[in-house]
Amino acid sequence: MSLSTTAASAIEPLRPAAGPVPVLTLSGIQKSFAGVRALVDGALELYGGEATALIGENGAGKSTLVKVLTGIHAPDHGTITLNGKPVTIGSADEAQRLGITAIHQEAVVFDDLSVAENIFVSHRPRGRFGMVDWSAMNARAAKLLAELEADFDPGQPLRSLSIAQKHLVQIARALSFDARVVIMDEPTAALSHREAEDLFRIVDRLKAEGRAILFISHKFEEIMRVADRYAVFRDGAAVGAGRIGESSTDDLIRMMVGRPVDQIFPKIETVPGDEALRVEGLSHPTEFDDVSFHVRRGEILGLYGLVGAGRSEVMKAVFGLTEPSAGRILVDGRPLSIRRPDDAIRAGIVYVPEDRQHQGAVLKQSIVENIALPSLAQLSRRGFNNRPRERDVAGALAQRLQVRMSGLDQPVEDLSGGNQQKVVIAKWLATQPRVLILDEPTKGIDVGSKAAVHRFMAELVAQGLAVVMVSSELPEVLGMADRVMVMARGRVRRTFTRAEATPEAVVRAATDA
Amino acid sequence: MNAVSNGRLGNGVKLAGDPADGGGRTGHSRFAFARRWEFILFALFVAGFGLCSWVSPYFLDVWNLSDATFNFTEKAIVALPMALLIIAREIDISIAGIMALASVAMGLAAGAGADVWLVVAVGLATGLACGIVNGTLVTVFRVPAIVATIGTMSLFRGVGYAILGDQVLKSYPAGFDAFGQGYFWGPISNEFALFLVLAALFAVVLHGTSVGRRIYAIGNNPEVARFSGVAVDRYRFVLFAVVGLAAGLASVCLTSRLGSTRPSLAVGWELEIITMVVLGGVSILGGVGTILGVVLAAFLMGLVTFGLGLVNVPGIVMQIVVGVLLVAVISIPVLLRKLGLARGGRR
Amino acid sequence: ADIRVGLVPKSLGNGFFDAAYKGAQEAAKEIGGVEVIYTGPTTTTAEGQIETINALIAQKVDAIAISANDPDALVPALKKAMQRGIKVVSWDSGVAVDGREVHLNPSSNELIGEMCVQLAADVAGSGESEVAILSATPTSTNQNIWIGEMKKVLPKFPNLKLVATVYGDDLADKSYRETQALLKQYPNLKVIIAPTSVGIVAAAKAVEDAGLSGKVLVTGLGLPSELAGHVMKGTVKSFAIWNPIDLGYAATYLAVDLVKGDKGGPDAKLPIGRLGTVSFDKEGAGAMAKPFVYDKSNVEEFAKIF
Amino acid sequence: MKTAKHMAATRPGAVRGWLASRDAALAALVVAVTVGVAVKFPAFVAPSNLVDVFDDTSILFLLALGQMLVILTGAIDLSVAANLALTGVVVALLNSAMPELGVVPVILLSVALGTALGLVNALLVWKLGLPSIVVTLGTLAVYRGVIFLITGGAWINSNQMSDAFLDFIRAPLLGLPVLSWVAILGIAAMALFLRFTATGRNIYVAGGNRSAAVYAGIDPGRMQAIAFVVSGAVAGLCGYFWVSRYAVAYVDVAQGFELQVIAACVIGGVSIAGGVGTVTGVVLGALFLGIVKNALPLIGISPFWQMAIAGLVITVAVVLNARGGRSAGRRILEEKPA
Ligand SMILES: Nc1ncnc2c1ncn2[C@@H]1O[C@H](COP(=O)(O)OP(=O)(O)OP(=O)(O)O)[C@@H](O)[C@H]1O
Ligand SMILES: Nc1ncnc2c1ncn2[C@@H]1O[C@H](COP(=O)(O)OP(=O)(O)OP(=O)(O)O)[C@@H](O)[C@H]1O
Ligand SMILES: [Mg+2]
Ligand SMILES: [Mg+2]
Repeated sequence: MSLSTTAASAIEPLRPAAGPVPVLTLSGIQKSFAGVRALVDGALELYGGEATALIGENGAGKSTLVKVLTGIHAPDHGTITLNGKPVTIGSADEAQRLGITAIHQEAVVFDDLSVAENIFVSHRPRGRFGMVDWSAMNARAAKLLAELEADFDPGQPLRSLSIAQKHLVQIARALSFDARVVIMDEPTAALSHREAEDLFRIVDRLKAEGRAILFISHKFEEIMRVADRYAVFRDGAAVGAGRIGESSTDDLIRMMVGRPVDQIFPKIETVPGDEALRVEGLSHPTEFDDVSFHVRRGEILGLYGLVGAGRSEVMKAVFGLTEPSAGRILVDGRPLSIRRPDDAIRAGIVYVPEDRQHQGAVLKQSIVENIALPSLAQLSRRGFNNRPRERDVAGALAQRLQVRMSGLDQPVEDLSGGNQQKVVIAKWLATQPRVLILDEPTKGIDVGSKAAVHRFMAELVAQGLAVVMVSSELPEVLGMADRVMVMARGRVRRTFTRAEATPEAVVRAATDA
Repeated sequence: MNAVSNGRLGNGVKLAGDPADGGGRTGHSRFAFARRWEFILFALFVAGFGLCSWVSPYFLDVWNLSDATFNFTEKAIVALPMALLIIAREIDISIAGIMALASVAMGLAAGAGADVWLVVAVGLATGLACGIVNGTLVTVFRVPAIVATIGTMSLFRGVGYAILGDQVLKSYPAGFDAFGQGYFWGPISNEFALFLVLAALFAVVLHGTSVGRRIYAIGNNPEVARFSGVAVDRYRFVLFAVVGLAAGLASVCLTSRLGSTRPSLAVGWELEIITMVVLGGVSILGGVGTILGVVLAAFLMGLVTFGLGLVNVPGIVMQIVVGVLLVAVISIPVLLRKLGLARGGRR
Repeated sequence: ADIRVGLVPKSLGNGFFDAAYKGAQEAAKEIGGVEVIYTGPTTTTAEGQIETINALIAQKVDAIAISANDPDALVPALKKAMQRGIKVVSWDSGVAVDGREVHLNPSSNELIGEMCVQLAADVAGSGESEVAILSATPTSTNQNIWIGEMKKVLPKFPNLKLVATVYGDDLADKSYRETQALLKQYPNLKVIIAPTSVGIVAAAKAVEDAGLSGKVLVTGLGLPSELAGHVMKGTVKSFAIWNPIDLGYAATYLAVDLVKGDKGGPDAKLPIGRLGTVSFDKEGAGAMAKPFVYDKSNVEEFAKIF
Repeated sequence: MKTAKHMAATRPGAVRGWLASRDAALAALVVAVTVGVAVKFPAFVAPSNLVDVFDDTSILFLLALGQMLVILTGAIDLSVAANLALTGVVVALLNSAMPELGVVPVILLSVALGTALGLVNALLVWKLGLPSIVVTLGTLAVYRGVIFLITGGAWINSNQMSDAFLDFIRAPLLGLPVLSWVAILGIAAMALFLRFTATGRNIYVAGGNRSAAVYAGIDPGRMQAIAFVVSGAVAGLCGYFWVSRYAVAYVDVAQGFELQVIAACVIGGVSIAGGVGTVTGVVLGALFLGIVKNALPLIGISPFWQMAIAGLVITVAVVLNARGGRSAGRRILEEKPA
């Protein structure tokens, strides 16, 4: 395998002469979508018994490569070699038969089927006369779930699970194959710390069984924890590969971005102003109980908790998406009745949801249409569209947030996950809010963009915006928040000042029963 | 290709309005496709028009063409709001039932001595009320639109039958016939003029206002629209009400044109109206479509009906033509794409 | 040149109207210089007929002879035709006075009503007998008039007791189901009168399927070709119908009479070729002949014709 | 069946779960309507009458099951009634031309022709990726038109049909007409197919989440195609049944019946969005419609009121159904101690 960039060969370490033979080799992979060149020169080697981390900015082509490997997309050019033999992977089915399985970045689940059937959807156990053997399926599913320490039943419909639990089901599905190559595209994005640890242990076991793992993540702690090798993509091309121990995080980031990036959280010290939002005794029959908090101008309130703690539900109630059974909401000290999101938006409260595909962006519409949607009332002239103004506003925000796109008219669908997230943030900033609620704002965002989002957040706060940031990422919460509120099982456990908020204390508050 | 990669390799940021990205141009592929659709319809219309004038000596006659507009105008009046409703990912198949009930209500009002405007008001109010029933079923009781309106379709017409039985209502006040039989200017009938005005109105609302933008957003993804502060249920409700109102209006025109009311009025029109909307390029999956397309489809269907009628081909053969058109028009772009550049491989 | 007559049936494909078209062609040939355009909707709707009428107006035909799906709804369209100089005749199922010059009834309504009841009385025998009527759609003009006439005549037959009137909408399945319901609801039912060609067949079928052939008798108006089998099985003993060929013949004749300058309107008398003349009443309606009764003795012969 | 028993054993809540399900609610509704009618007209619940009602609903059962497959894959087939009519007219013509042929070729031809017509939909939806509602709206018009072209609108009446052609579906077998047995077989076969075959399960998968199905190596278009072909085959078979039962074939046979078929599915709880629905539900939905249709004339409801009542009943049923379908979902809070 040869890598095209000179920078890459400089970094690539010398391999021992009698080194291991790769199980899977990709070279010269090209893939374009209607003029968008997602992969220009994709190359990769995976080794049995080792995990290779694939890193790159949002839109670098990582997920596209995964889709090529799993038969979802046919490459325009390039060769794939499996165990020394060239192969073509024509369909998802074929990939599975070749022993390649993946946990995709998008949720690939069936809400109305049972957990067990979700796991075995493409290879149900068969009994007599080729009939589906339900009891074998449930039994095997129960065993897989037990390994993942999942506390739900194989017979349960998937609909009744939380997003994190659904993700565990997808992991169980990938493990249910006796696969030689296991691909994980940002598998921990929806997982709590503890669940992520379980996953890492599983990766270790898979490695011990001699399987080849491809691990995609934007979190370097994880990469350092699980990976043996790395491969770096930039702009659709492989720009470097090697063994993990031989490069520092900074080296990797430089390869990814082409420049050094500050990973420090750009916390700007501000003097908080007046109280912007106060929530008192907010309750819901099934989701949360007696939640009270406030946030001031120029302040970031971090909201930490394990996935499923009910943080999003509280925020949805504040934003008028669900109806609370009790409690009140005050904006600028005045009680306000918020029945629908437009009430909240008018009061200056906006909510960036965590599920950008289903709640954040209209995927089929263009970037500018998405950004303009919540602020049409301000951007239009008496209800009539004002397209130039929409373009100005959207263009400025897209630039500010470094959205990587081919133009403002590109459908959001065609953007990489991280860039979609930036469009969602942009659309809410376009409304010029006073209180910004961010739910997992940097989930699935690369280091470079993450820093950009954080810096932008800090600037906005310095200008007097009040921010509530829901996050399951501890460093992000501790780095950015002025105060940290911790929720567990639908109730507020404790609120820390910045000084009190040590990692141990916060995690203890989130986990104690 | 170089421009794109260079643009990316630079600090990785693509600027809006960068000359290389075509950001200044208005369209992307979706709109280009829609434009092509309307073009296909227009070309078909011109071809059909030419063919008819060549085949039948009676075709190119102003009054004949004027008469021909009556065959589709009332359906087209309902097709306009129906297009908005379908773009918003909903559907109403009770429209013909609404028309029947509205006509019955007007007949009763007329029988009780109401004057022209009161009769019209009763017709519109009945249509609106039926639309509100549908809207309520969909937004309050959360019944999927197609399901809810399958039920109300029989309900509305059934109420008409229940009230009217085997009676006929025909004592309409003098002057009521103007709606369906009168002329606005020369050979332009009142109802055709009304349709043109409504078409312009709906085109402006859908394509020129925030309301239209929100309708498209709802159709593309109702959940995201709701999360973006669009009062989704309110929009849906109002759209159902407007469709009901338009059905009431169409019923005024049709009742006036027939001069009498029976509960069997407009049987089977729901499928014709939906066909018209879909033929006009409105995606049944929501989020895509234009008023121009619907208007062209209405003209095209009117042309086919009239042209075939002129050579005494029975209506059912025209059904075949419309059925083939429907499938052909939506497959042409797909086939072109398959034959031409094999874009994006399989997705 | 030619006189062009548009002959419009209630719907295309109905054997009855196809037979009428045969008669119309016969008249056209006999008169000479006449072209018959046979066209209409495929479902029995007024809207469909209006489209047909508009197409005929556009073609500037000389006359329209129509069997109406709705007596009132067609009036505006036919008025427009008359304004453009087209002569309008309705036949079989009429149009309101304003919408046509003359109307040709196949027979007189009184005679038909009486005939239906008479047929029922013939098969019912002497004892007390329950009778039900299976009609077409509740809005069908001629059906309702005939039912009215039947009710007028019924008191003359004290042994007949009318227990129900149901509507099969001229749909085979609905008529079938309505008959089934009748049989269950009225176990003592003796006769079903179906003055509709769709209904009588469906009723006979339902009676046979219920194993009541011969016990419950079906009669009314129907086509020999459709009923021959049921007559042979004994479900239908006798039924009546006018001759649709004659009807189409006469309607075409009338239309041509009008085009040639004869005046229609009240108290006119117009020639209808081999059938003689029709006299019209104050409303401009005239009757062709009285219905003809078919039974075992003649049905097979006529079944070959229509 | 061993597996079924095992499942019930491992899930003690299964029975209670079913009792809370929409199928159970619908079953209760069906029983309630039946009882309501019986109060007014006791003979309605006489076994012979119930057999009649079932037999009369048989065609609806079969068509609704075929339609269910299509709806499960996230598509819809509006052309079923037109397919039924075209096939029915063709086999009636065949029978009148060659009465000596017997029933077997008629059945084979009806299934073959129905399958072919279903295949047209299938290919358009699968290979060209066109929306099914549009495709079938188109083929619905075309199929009806074709009947007119081949018959010139003429009717084929019972006297033109052979006795074998007419009697087959009526022949009693263990107290039920053959037609009813076919419906029962169809119901059982569909239940087994959907529960125990890979294709049956993949039908749910394809409709449940289209893109996820692709990721799982299942071609949703192919599943839709299979569903359309099955729906077409069923419609074809029902074409024969229909013309035989009503002993007449013409252009407007079963006009508008597609909406009743869809109504049976949605009353039965099949989600129009795809991926959700049970055979039990569909059977109950069809039965519900069949009972209402048969009962209204019996209890002496004025013919003018029948349509309104049927409409009201359907509307109420779908509203109740929509309410029943709202799942409780997960809950975060532990139950509060009282
Ligand atoms: N289906 C598609 N159609 C058009 N463009 C696409 C499509 N899928 C991906 N792209 C484009 O290809 C490029 C690579 O996307 P990809 O999803 O592979 O990025 P990624 O490396 O996984 O990013 P992230 O870290 O954000 O998930 C992006 O520019 C994206 O816009
Ligand atoms: N099974 C599910 N399917 C779809 N969406 C779900 C499901 N479960 C939860 N959600 C939604 O996804 C979001 C994330 O759910 P999650 O389990 O993380 O709980 P949460 O209430 O958001 O808690 P937190 O934000 O503290 O993690 C919530 O908005 C929730 O409404
Ligand atoms: Mg990705
Ligand atoms: Mg959350």
